[in-house]
Amino acid sequence: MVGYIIQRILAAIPVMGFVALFVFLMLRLTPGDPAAIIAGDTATPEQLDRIREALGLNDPLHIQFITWIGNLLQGEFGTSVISGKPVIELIQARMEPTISLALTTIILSVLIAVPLGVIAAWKHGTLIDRFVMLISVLGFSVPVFVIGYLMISLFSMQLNWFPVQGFRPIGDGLGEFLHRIALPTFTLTLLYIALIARITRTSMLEILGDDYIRTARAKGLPEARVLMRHALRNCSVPIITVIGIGFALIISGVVVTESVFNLPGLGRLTVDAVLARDYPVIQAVILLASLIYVVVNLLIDIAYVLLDPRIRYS
Amino acid sequence: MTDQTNTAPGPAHPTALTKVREVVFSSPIALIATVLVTIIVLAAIFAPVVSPHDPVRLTPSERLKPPSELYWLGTDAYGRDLVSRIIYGGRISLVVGVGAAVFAVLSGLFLGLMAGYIRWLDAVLMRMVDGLMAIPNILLAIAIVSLWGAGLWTVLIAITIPEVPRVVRLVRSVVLSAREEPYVEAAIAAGSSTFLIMRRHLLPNTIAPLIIQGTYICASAILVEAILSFLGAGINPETPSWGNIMAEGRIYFQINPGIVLWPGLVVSVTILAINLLGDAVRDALDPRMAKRGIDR
Amino acid sequence: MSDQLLEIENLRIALDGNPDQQVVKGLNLSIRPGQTTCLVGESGSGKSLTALATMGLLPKVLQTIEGSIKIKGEEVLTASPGRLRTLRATAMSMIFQEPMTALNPVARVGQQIEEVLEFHSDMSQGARKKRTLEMMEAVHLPDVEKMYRSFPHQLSGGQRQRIMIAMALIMRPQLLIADEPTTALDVTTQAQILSLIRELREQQGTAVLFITHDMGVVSEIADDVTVLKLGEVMETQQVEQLLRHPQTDYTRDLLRSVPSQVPRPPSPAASDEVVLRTEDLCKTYGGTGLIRKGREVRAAQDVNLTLTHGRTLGIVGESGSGKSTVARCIMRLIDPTSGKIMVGDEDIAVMKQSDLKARRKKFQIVFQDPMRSLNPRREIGESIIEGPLNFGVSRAEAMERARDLLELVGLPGSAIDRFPHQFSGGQRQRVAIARALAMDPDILVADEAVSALDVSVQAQVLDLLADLQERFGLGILFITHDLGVAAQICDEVMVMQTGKVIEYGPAGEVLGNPKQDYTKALIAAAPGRHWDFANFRPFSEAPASAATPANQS
Amino acid sequence: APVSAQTIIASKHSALRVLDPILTTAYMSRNHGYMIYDTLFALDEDVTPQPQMVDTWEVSDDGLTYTFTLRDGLMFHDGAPVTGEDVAASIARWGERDSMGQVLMEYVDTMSGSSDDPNLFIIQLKEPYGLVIDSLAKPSSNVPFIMPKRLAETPSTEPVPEQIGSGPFKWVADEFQPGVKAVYEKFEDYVPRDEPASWAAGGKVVKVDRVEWVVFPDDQTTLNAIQSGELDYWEQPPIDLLPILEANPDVTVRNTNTLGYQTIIRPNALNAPMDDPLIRKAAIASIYQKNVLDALIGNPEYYELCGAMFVCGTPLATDVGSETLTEGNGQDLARELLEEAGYDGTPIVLMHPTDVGTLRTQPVVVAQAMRDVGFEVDLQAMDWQTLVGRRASQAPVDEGGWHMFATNWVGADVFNPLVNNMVNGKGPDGGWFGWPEVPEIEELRTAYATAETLEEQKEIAAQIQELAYDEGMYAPIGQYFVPSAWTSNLEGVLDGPAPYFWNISKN
Ligand SMILES: Nc1ncnc2c1ncn2[C@@H]1O[C@H](COP(=O)(O)OP(=O)(O)OP(=O)(O)O)[C@@H](O)[C@H]1O
Ligand SMILES: Nc1ncnc2c1ncn2[C@@H]1O[C@H](COP(=O)(O)OP(=O)(O)OP(=O)(O)O)[C@@H](O)[C@H]1O
Ligand SMILES: [Mg+2]
Ligand SMILES: [Mg+2]
Repeated sequence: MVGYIIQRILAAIPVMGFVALFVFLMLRLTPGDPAAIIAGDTATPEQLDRIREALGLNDPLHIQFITWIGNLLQGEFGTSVISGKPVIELIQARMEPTISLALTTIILSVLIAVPLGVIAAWKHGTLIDRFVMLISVLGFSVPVFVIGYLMISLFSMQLNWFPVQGFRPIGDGLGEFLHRIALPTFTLTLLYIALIARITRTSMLEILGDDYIRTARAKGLPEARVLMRHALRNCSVPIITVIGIGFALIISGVVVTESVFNLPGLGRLTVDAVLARDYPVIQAVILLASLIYVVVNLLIDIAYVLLDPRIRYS
Repeated sequence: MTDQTNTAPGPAHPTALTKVREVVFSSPIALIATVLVTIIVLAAIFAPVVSPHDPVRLTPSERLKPPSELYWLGTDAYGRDLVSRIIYGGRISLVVGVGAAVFAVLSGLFLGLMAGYIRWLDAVLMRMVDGLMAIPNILLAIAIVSLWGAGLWTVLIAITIPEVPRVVRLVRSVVLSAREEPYVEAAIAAGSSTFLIMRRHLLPNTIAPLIIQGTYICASAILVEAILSFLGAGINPETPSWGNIMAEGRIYFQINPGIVLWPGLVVSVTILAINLLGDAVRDALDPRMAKRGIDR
Repeated sequence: MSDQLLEIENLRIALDGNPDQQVVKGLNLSIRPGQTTCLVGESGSGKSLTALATMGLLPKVLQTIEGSIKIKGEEVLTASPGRLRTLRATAMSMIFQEPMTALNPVARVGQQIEEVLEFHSDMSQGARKKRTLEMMEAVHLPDVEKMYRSFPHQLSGGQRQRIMIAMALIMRPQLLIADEPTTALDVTTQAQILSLIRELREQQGTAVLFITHDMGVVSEIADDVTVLKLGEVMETQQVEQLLRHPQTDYTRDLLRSVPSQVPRPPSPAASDEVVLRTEDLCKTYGGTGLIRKGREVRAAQDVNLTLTHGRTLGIVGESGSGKSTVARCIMRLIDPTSGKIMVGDEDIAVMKQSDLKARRKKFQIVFQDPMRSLNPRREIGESIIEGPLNFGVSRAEAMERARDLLELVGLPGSAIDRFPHQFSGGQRQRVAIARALAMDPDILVADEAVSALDVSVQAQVLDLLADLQERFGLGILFITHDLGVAAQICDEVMVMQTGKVIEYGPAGEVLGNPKQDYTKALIAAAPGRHWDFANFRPFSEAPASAATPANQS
Repeated sequence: APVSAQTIIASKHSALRVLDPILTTAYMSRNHGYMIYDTLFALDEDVTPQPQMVDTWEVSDDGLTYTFTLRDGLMFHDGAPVTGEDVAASIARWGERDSMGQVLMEYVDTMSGSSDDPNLFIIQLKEPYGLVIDSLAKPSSNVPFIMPKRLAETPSTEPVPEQIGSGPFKWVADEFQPGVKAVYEKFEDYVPRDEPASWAAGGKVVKVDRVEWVVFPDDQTTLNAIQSGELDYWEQPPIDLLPILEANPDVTVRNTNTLGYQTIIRPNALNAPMDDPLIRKAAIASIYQKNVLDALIGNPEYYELCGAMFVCGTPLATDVGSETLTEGNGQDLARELLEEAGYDGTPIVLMHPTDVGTLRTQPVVVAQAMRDVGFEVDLQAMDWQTLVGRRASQAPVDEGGWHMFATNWVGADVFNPLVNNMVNGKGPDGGWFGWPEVPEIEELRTAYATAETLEEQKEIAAQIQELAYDEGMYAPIGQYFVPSAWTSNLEGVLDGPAPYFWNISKN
C-alpha cells in the first residue's frame, strides 16, 4: 500500500511537470503584456520596457521557465505582477470560499443524488425512474448562471430567505456560514445531483443484474437490505470515481458560481488574473487546481482499496 | 440438430440507416429528442429565412422593448430582436457544439489508437493526457480565449482541447480491451498488419462509444460556450450565440427576464435533446441489450 | 401426491408474458423429501428458468403464464413477497453455477452466511456466529475462523461454492436447488462438491433439484432424471433406467454424444514428418514493474513437445496449469521467455513479427469461445478471407475458396455474407475452423475449441476435426480440460500441472494407465467414468475388447 | 470584521489592483489615492483651484518663485508630520509620470522644502508658466498626491512599497484582497479645513469608521445586493438598471460627476489606410453620436451630444469642427472623402473589448456606421487587457498592429489641451496610442501653456480643436453621465469628478 502510494506520487511528477510546461508556454506565447496593464494608458514604450525588465519578462523563455520552476521547487510561488502581493498569500486568502463551496456541494449532492439514483434503478422503467432521470438531465442542461439567477430571484428577492451574495468564513459562526453558502451550494448541487444520480442509477442497474444480487434475494433478504448492503456498496467505486472527476468540474462550476454570488474564491482570482495577465498568479492557481485534482484522484484510488477488497496494490 | 436451429434467422446485419431508425423509434423520448434536435438544426440552417428581423443591426430606438406583436420575445439592449438572435445564435452554438465534438473525437481517436497500439507513445501520451485532464476545463478555456483573442476558432479550440483527453482515454481503453479479444488474436494469427487490425477490428469498436461521447461533448460544448460568454471570454458579442445573448442580457434580468431565460431555455432543451439522443444511442448499442435481442 | 415436497405442474414461462414466446412449455416435475432429481438438457432448454421460477426470482422480462409450483403444498407463484422471502431461506434455497460471481465481492463471506440468520431467526449475535462457523465446518471448509473474515476473492472456486452451499443450507431448508453448481470448477473440485452434496443430503435429509448438462454428473448423483428439450420435458425416469433404456431419440442422441473416457485408437501417422517441436519452452508473466517487481507467474516451464504430420497432440490439465500459455507462445501471440519453437527447421520463438508474418500461413488457431473469436461486426466471409488477402490472394478467389470451405465444414456456402450472431455456437465454431483452414495450415492449434459447446454439438465439431485431419494431414494441438474429449480425439496426450509437463505419451498410455498421481487423481475425479453412455451400459458390462482399447492397436 | 452601522460598503466600477496612483492612470487607483492621500490644491465645484493642504501661498513678482505654506498639523498615517521635503519629492515623482506634470517639469528649475520651516514648499521656475496651480490641482489621473519623501523616492516605474498618506482615511493593509475588497479606516488625526466640502476642496470630514470597497463581478448581483440592503453605495450602475433603482424608495440615484465622461474613437495614424487624414476624417464623419449614445446609454437624460474635445460644460467648450458628429449628417461627406482618398477596401481593424461594460458598445455602432459609408471593418473581439497590450504596438496590422479603438475618459482628464492625450501631436515618439504627428498642434499647446488669460486660452483651445478635427486625430463620440446609487441611509454624498467618501454619514 505504502509502496503503491509512493509509486502514484512519483507518477504524478511527470504529469505535474507537463501541466507546468503547458501552462507556462500557453501564457508566454500569447499576446498581452502585464507591463502595459501596470503602467496604464499614458506609459511610454521606455517605461514599459523598464517595467518588463523589472518583472524579468525580457529574459529568454527557457530562463524564465527554469527560474520559475526553480523557485517553485523551493516553495516560492512568486509575487503577483499586478498587486505585488505574494501569490501564496493571495491563494490562501481565496482558498476558503472555494473549498467550502466545493465540499458543501459534494456532500449535499451525494446525500441527495445517491438515494435518488438507487430509487431510480430499483424502480427501473417506472415513472419514478423517468422523473429522476429527467431531473438529472435537466440539471446538466441548464447553464449554472441561469440556475443561480433563478435561485436568487426566488429565494432571496421574493422569499427573503437567504442573502443575495457574499461569503462568511466558517470561523464567524456556522449559522452565518451556512446561511451565506446555501444558495451557491444549491445552485451547484443541481449539477452534481445530475452527475451522481446518473452514475448511481447506471451502476446500480448494472449491479442489480449481477449474480450475487440474485444470491442475496435467494437468501430471502428484504429488498432494502439487498439494495443498500449488497448493491450500493458495490457501486461505490464508480460513484467515487465520478466524484473525483466531478472535482475538476466543480472547480469550473465554482468559477461561475463565485461570480454570480460574489464569493471571493479561487475561481474569480483566476479569472481576474487571466484578464490582467498576472502570470505568476495564473500559473500558480492552475498548477494548484491540477495538483488538487491529482491528489483527489490519488485519495480516490486509495478509497478504492478500502471500499473494494478485491483491489489490492503491492 | 444444431444445423436446424438457426441457419437463417433475422434480417441481415443492421445497416447504418436501420440502426438510426432503430434508435430514433426506440422510445417516445428518443423520438421527441430527435424531433427537437431536427427543428433546432433546421432553424439554425435556415435562419435567414425564418428569422423575422436582422439579428445584428442596431436599432437604438427599439431597445429593451417588452414582447410584442412585432418582437415576439422583445428586444435586447441594442434594439435587436431576441427571436432572431436566438435563431441565429443556434448557428454559432451548434457549430461550436458539433465542431468541438468532431474535432475532439477525431483527434482523440487518432491519439487514442496510437496510444493503444504503440507502447512507448502510450506512456508519454498518457502523462500528457493526465496533465490536461487535471487542468480544470473552464480555467483552461478562459485562459486560451482571453490570451488568444476571442474568435470562433479560439473558442472552438479552447472548448475542444479539454475534451480531447477524455476521448483519448476512451479510445485507448476500448482498444486495449478489444486487443485482448480472440478475434483480434485471430487476425494477428492471419498475418494482418497492425494498421489493418486497427482499421478492420479496432476502429469499428470505438465507433459506438464515440458516438455517445460525441453527443455529450456536443452538449457540454454548447454549455461551456455559454459559460465562457458569461465570464466575458466568449465569442464576439456582435455575432449572436446563445451564450452571449444570455451574457449580454443578464443585467436586464429584472427588466426582462426573458432575455436570459428564453435563450437559457433553448440551450437547455437542446442539450436535453442531445443528451437524450445520446442515451438512446447508448441503449440501442448497449451490448447487453443487443445480446438479448439475439437470444430472442 | 401430498407426500411430494416440490410439485411443479404444467409450468409455462413466456417472454414478456407472450404465449407465442414460451421458453418453458408445460413442465411437470415433483420431488419427494430426501430425493435428488436431476434436470438435464442442452443449453437454453429452460433448466435455469424452472429453478428461478421456483424461487420466485424470474427476471422481469419473463413471466409465468400458467401452471403452479407448490412447495410443501404451498403455492409459490401467488405468495406475497414477504412470505416468499421467508420460504426462500427456510423451505427452499438455491446455489448457482458461477461461484466466482455469486458472492458479493465486497462483503466478508462469514457475514454473508450469517446474514440469513439475521433475517430468518431470532438468534443472538453470538449464537449466529457460532452457527455460521458450525455450518462452515460442515461443508469442510478449513480454518473457519479465518475464512469467516475472508473476502470471496481470497477463496478458491471450490471454497466459494462451499460457502454458497453453507449459505443455502444454514436454515436447514427441505429443498436445495443447485443450478450447475460444478460446471465452472475443475474436475477434482467438482468431485469434492458432489460428494459434499451427497453427504449433506444423507445427513439432513434435504431434497435436491440438481441442474446440469453433464451426463457424467447425472450418473453420479441422481435418483431421478428429467430431460428437457427446448422447454419441454422429454422424459422423466429413475437414473439407472434412463441411462440404460432411454425412451426418446433425443435422450439417446444426448447420451451417444457424451465423449467416452476411453481413448480412441491412435490414428496411423501419415508420415513421421515433425511439423512442430518446442525445446524447453518457458513463459514467465509479470516481474517487470519499474518500481516494484510485479508478481511473477511461471506459467510454462521447460515444455518439450513434438507434433507430427496428421496427428493430434492433446494438452490436458486443470485451470491455470499453463495450457493456453503454451498455445499462445506457439502462435507467437505472446513472446516466450526462453526456449525454441521449431517450425520445420526455423526457430520462430525469437523471430521478429514482420518476418513471422510470412510464416503465419503455416499455423492457425481456433479459440474456445466461438462468439468472441469472430468479429461480430464483420460478415463471416470477410473474416475467413482476411488471412488469404494478407497473403496476396485476390478477393474473388479468396471468396470462392471461402464458400468451398463453408461447405466443407458443413455450412451452406450462401451463408458467407451473414454475421456471426446469425449462427448458433456450433456453427460459429465451424466458421472459425473454416477461417483457420483458409490459410492451408500445417498446424492447427485448438485451445478449448469445443469446451463452450453442448455435448451433441461438441461431438459434431470433434468429428469434423478428425475428418479434416484425415483429409489434409493437419497436425493438431488440442487443448482441453475435459479428459473425455481428449480421449476422443488425441493420439498423444501431455498432462500439465502448474506450468510443468508431468506426463507425456500416447493417449492410451497416459489416460488408460497413468503413471503420475496427479494424472490418476484427474482421471479418478472425472464424473461418470464408469459409464459407457454411448452404449447405454457401464463399462464393467462391456465386452472386454471394447473396454481396453490399448490392446486394440 | 463585523458589519457595523458605521461601515460603508461600496461597490466600485472595477477592482483595485494597483495601489500606486502615480504609477498608473487607472481610475480605481486614483479613487484609492483620494482616500488615503491629500493634495496641495483641489478643484471646487466651480472648477476653480482651492488650497487644500496649502494654507497660504504667494508668487514672486517675476512669476518665477512660488512659495507654499502648508497647514499646521498635517500628519502622515505613520505619525510623521508632513513637510515641504515630502511635497517636493511627491511632486517630482508625479512630474515624471503625469502628462500635465511633465509639461510643468519643463518649466520647473527647482522644487524644495525649507530647512527653516518644515511647512514651506518652494517651486522655482525657469520661465513663467500660467498653469502651476492648475497642475497642482489636477483633479484626475494622475493626481499629484502627497506621500512621505521616503516613499516618493521610489522610482516612478515601481509601485510604492507602502500605502502611507496624510489623507482622511487610513489603508487597512491586512484586509486588502486584490479583486475582492479594499478596506479603509477613518484617520483620527486628520485635521480637516474649515470650509464646507465642495468637490475635493474644503473640509474632508469623515463621518464613518470604515469604508469597504467590495468588488462585485456581476451587475445583476450588485443590483440584487443594493436592493436587499447588502450594499450601501454603487459607483456606476449600468444606465439600463437605473429605472429599477429609481423606482426603489430606499435608493437614491444621482449624478455626482457633472463633467461626466467623454467616450472617444481613436484612429492609428501609423497604419495604412488610416495614415491618410482623409480616411480618418471619413471614418469620423460617418459617426452620429446619437446612435452611439442611444446604444450605450439609452436614456437621453444621461447623455449629451457634444463635439467639444475639451468637454461640454467647461470654459474651453466649443463645437467647432464637430457638426457631423452631433448632427449625424456626415455620411455623404464620408463617402466623398473616401472617394477622394482612393480607399481600396482594406479592412479596418477595429479592436473590440468585450469584457468592459462601458466599452463594448461603441465599436459595434462605429463599425456599423463605417460600413454604411463603404468601409470594410474587421471588428476584432478581445478582452480589455489584450487591447491595452495591443494598442501599444506601432507595428503594421498584419504584425499585431491595429487601426482603431474606442475608450472613455472622465471629463476632467481631457478638459484642456495639456491633459487631453488625444491632441498630443508628437507622433510615434512621445505621442499617445495612435501617434498622429502634427507639429502645429504642439506649437499651439505650448502657446496654451503660457497663455495669460482665459480668453487667450479659449481661443487657442478652439484652434487646437479645429486642427485636431481636420487631422482626424480623434473624435469624441459622446458625453455621458454615470449616476451613482446609494441607499437612503447615506447622507452627504459629494459631487465631483471622482467619488469621495468623506462628508458621508450613515444612519
Ligand atoms: N433474462 C432473459 N431474457 C430473455 N430470455 C431469457 C432470459 N433468460 C433466459 N432466457 C431464455 O430462456 C430460455 C431458457 O433459458 P435457461 O436459462 O433456462 O436455459 P438453461 O437450460 O439454463 O441453459 P444453460 O445450460 O445455458 O444454462 C433460453 O432460450 C434463453 O434465451
Ligand atoms: N497475461 C497474463 N499475465 C499474468 N499471468 C497470466 C497471464 N495469462 C495467464 N496468466 C497466468 O498463467 C497461468 C497459466 O495460465 P493459462 O491461461 O496458460 O492456463 P490454462 O491452463 O489455459 O487455464 P484455463 O483452463 O483456465 O484456460 C495462470 O496462473 C494464469 O493466472
Ligand atoms: Mg442455466
Ligand atoms: Mg486456457
